[in-house]
Amino acid sequence: MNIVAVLVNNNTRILVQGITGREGANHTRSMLQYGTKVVAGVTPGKKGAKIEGVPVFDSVQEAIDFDPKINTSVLFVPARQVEDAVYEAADSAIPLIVIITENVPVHSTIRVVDYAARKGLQIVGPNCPGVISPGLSKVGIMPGHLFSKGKVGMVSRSGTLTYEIASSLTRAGIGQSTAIGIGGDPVIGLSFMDAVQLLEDDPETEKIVIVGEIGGDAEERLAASRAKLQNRKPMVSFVAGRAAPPGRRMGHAGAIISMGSGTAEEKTKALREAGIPVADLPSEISDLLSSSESKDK
Amino acid sequence: MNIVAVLVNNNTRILVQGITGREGANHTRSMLQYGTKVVAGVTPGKKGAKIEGVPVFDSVQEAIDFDPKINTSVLFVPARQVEDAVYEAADSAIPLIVIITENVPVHSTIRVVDYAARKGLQIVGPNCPGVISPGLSKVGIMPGHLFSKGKVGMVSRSGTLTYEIASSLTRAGIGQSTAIGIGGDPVIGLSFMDAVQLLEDDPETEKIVIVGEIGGDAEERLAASRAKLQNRKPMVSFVAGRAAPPGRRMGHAGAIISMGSGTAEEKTKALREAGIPVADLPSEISDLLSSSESKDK
Amino acid sequence: MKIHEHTAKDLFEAEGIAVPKRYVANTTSEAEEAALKIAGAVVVKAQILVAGRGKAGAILKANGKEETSKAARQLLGAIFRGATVSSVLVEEQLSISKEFYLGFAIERASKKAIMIASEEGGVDLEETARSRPTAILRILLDPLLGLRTYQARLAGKALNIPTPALASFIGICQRMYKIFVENDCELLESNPLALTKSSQLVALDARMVIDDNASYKHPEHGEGTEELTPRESSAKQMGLSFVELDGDVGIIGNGAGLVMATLDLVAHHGAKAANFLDVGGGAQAEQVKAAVQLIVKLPNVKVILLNIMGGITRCDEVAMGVVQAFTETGSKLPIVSRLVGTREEEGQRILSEAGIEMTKSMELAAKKAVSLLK
Amino acid sequence: MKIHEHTAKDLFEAEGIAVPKRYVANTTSEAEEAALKIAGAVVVKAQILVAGRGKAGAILKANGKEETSKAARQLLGAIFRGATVSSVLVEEQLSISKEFYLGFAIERASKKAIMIASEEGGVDLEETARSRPTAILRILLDPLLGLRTYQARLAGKALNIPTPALASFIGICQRMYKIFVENDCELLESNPLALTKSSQLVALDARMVIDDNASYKHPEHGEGTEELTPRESSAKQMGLSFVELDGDVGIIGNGAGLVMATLDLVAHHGAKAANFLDVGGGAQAEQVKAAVQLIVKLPNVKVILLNIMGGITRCDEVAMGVVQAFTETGSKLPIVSRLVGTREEEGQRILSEAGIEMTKSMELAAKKAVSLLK
Repeated sequence: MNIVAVLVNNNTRILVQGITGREGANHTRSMLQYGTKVVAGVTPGKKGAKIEGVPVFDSVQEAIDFDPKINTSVLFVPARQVEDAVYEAADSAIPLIVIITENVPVHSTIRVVDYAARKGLQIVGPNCPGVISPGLSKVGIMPGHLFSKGKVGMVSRSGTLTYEIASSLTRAGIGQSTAIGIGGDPVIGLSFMDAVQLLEDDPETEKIVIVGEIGGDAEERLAASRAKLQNRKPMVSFVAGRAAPPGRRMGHAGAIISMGSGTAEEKTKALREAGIPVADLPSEISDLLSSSESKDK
Repeated sequence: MNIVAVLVNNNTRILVQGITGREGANHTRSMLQYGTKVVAGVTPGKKGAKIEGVPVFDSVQEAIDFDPKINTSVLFVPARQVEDAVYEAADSAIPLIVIITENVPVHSTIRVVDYAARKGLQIVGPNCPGVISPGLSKVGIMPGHLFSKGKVGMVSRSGTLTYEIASSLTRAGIGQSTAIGIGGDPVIGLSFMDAVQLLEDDPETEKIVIVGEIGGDAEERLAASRAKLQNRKPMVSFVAGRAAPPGRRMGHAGAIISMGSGTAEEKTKALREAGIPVADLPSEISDLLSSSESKDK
Repeated sequence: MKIHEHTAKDLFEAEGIAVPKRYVANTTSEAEEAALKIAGAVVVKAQILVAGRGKAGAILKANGKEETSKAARQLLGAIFRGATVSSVLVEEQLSISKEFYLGFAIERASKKAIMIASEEGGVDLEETARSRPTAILRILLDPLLGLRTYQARLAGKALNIPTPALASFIGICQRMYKIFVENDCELLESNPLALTKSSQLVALDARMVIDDNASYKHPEHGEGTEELTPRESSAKQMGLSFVELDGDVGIIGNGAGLVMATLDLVAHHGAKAANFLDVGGGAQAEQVKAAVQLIVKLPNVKVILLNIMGGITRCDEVAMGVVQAFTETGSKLPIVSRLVGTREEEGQRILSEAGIEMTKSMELAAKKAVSLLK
Repeated sequence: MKIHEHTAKDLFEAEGIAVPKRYVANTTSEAEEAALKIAGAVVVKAQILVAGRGKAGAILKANGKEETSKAARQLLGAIFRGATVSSVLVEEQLSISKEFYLGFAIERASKKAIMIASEEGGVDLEETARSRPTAILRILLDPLLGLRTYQARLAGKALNIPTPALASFIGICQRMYKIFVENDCELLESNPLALTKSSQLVALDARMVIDDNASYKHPEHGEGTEELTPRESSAKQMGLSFVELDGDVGIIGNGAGLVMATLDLVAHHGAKAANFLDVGGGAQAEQVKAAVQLIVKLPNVKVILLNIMGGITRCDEVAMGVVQAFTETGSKLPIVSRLVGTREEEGQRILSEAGIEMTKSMELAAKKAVSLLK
């Protein structure tokens, strides 16, 4: 596996599954413009085509035969093809598989996440914006110009909210090491806790911003695990959905307060009790980051 | 995992699944008489019973709670319960699972062998006599008195033929380090090649006897792999079924010459070409062993 | 998508799980007929998609034609927790000796399906979880192998299922798991799963929730619009992620997290949002237009707050959609907008030319929108 | 257990795989009726469980009632490779543009099921394997996930399935795999899987072998005794592993490997065994008695060779069974025995008292038995 600088770096060589679709093609262009090495694409039946100069193949194996150094696949295939596309990428042992597609059936996600885990491969997503290491590589759909190179790592369940916060950090002169969009589904490959651990272990990251939202208890579990840590990087957080009513899905499949749990209040409380400041407004994050130095290591 | 001296040794602590059945109970007695540490048994619904003084539990987990040092399970459960019983043992992470039961559906075997492999556990069998390290431990149904402690390792697809050959070795004053009955089914957990490798790596084993039979190409693959080895322990072999007709199953589910392959002639030829003597008669094995010194390392 | 009790019970029955004798009745006379066919004590249950029907009084006991008729009359057309009863299930009453809980759900933390079982059934599982968490058994299921026999057997033992009913319990677990996976359920539960005086295990209730993302695989279950308001239904068909709320600030944004944060900002400034509306990534003018038209028509809305952080979404497309919607509807509602990202200059120009005010940040936009309420 | 072509095709059809229009005929007149219903060129195929029917002349082409009748008359009652034809399949002839091979099997080395496919169908796969091994595609299948869509798609591409038929090919692969697993098959193949001139993929032949160890799960397929001789059938019912051979030394032993080695020894000494018979582990007197009675009645047998290496098997039980069988049948056949292991003294004493000779080793026993033939 070739994952340094947290998931993606300038050795990242990308395969785009579903490259000939509208989203696949658009984001291939955008990734290339950012400097990301998109080296091949796959759309069954479209072998021989080129998208932005990137050769298209019928199968993952053909793409790997073309460029054996492919180490990441990013998926734009329709939701009902995601399960099979992940199996295909996993059977070619691609170590990092980023699923951008939304509306993937949760039972499909459960199966592919399990399958990848037993092969030692990492899935990010589904329903996520991908991963960006500003200046190095962008694997996904983030608008690169809102990000800037720096020392703050980000983990987020939300796409546009990540862009919002990253752009406010950028305006405040605070650059980012890596921003990881883990996705808004109830079951995802790389978890909140796993993603934070990658940033903790990353020498390029000095502080961490986490962006949570209602639904599930990933934030609470993260808070509980960090409360025990002796040495930890300064962390600040934001939790979306304080005004959301219970029992209604707020856009993301995972953003739902159900059976009375998963509220923003609980998450905020758990994070604060673990010593992690929670911003009331997105714009407060840069201030909280600046003042976070002293509280942690 | 606690597997030294090839699969079983005097630290082997055995759970018997299906202990209250006729075979389970008889062989529990026989194993105990041999000195094997049979510490617990499982038969659902029979909790509280004792078989030869061994406590019976309803589940594998209860047995492990009773003796956390259990490191081997031996299965005597009926064929149609084997699949579930293996899952239960595997989910309790028992590192060695020996399936004595015969007539297990091959699709069940495929699933449990795969399941155990992905958990890093070892299955021996099904349809096998088990494993014996004379003087140390016997896990299975071999008649212990026919074996004697020594330096010859044995791997065999057949039960009674193993006893036959072991007893002739014993009479000739040649003791055995470990005898592994891998089983007579087409799909088995520990393969011929894996078992031989264990004996190659075992400091207690100086020479190796393999007992093959018609069906499949395990002997041919073993021969091909050994032909490449520089240093190898002396090996002699026997192949049963020279007189068997094609297309008929000779007792074992795996002992069938099908589509013209799997004949004793092919196996004998492959073994001899790899420099492995093949005995014409079972009784010749002890002589071949004595004269095998010079040919190999 | 929630599934009605009677549909779930039909699936249970088809799979071989014992359920009480029962009839769906859409009218009082159908309920009377059902009572005559069952000929004994019955339960009349409102077929609505809300939980806690018993507490809400939506489940009544009756005996004979007269009482059943009365119960049906009382329920049909009534509204419980916002849901109108259009049919009832008339079901035989059984003699119960014990009630269990058995369910299957998705567990986020383990990324797997789990089986949940409790010896204390017939009561709210959440309450049991709070008061006696150890009374609830959670069994992790291998995503590929599913529920194994030994797991079901151990659960049955832990629940003190009597030995003669143990094989039946194992079968019910396996069959419910099959229904759970084959129907792409988020949740499938029987509460209570009852042991009758004759030692039979019967699913007295059945609750089923299908993953919306998989509903395309299960057209037999309809489109899941029954729980939605008419506006939510039509928004769903337009591919908009829309939830009606009870405030007066109409919200349009892109991205679930950003829209949630926008709602939070409105609340932060002391007002309430009239809705959640995510136009999604890469929305075209047409879609934005539909979104604005939807919000404009919400009865409570006094001001509209537009918050776009364009990544995939092009600001010019958004702006065109907004302008078209206002032009076509002739709406005079005030609108506060924040529009940044891809093609933001073009977008901002289009909005300015239409006289729509721009703000520099989502926070200022929210503050301004709330201030316009006064 | 081999399954008849017509049964396998019914399973294919039920699963949605296209198969030709066809009728099973047990009589000539049924075959004529079938010809009339199909109304066109037909193929008349003997329903026997042996491979290579085409080469053996057990598949005939016909057109119209007369020719079909003639073909059926020719096949019904005929014997091909030892199998008597009791029914034929009358099947429409299709216009074929290309023939493929598609099959599923168990691969010992990988311990998994595999899909086997070839662009060169309609011919013997073994021959293709020998002459052009690269023309055969082998795809390993995950035991829990099974065949994945992309694997089937790649196979279809490798086989040059025309694009319009690719989706159909993928479906056939998935359906055949489902049949393969659900019926516990050792082998399931369609050879040829044909592409018709109208670009349809049709399974022209279907071969299915079910794992004997799993036949209890599939009672609908019978007991699999059709391939066995009457004696083999009755031995199977007694739990004996028995195969009739054409020599004159009757063999009884315990353990498949030991019995095979006993057969080999007989061959080594220049004679041939009349049978393979494994009484199994832990055989009781009753079972041994049945085994001996079976061997005694084999027409060719001139001498019996008993070889027991008792582990689980008790020598006294074996000896009692042997003596009882001889007593009851009154057989005067010579018997050479070798009996060691658990309770060997008792066993040997029982045999000696009955006047049965003992030898010290299986090799001496085999030599002695062969010498008695002369």
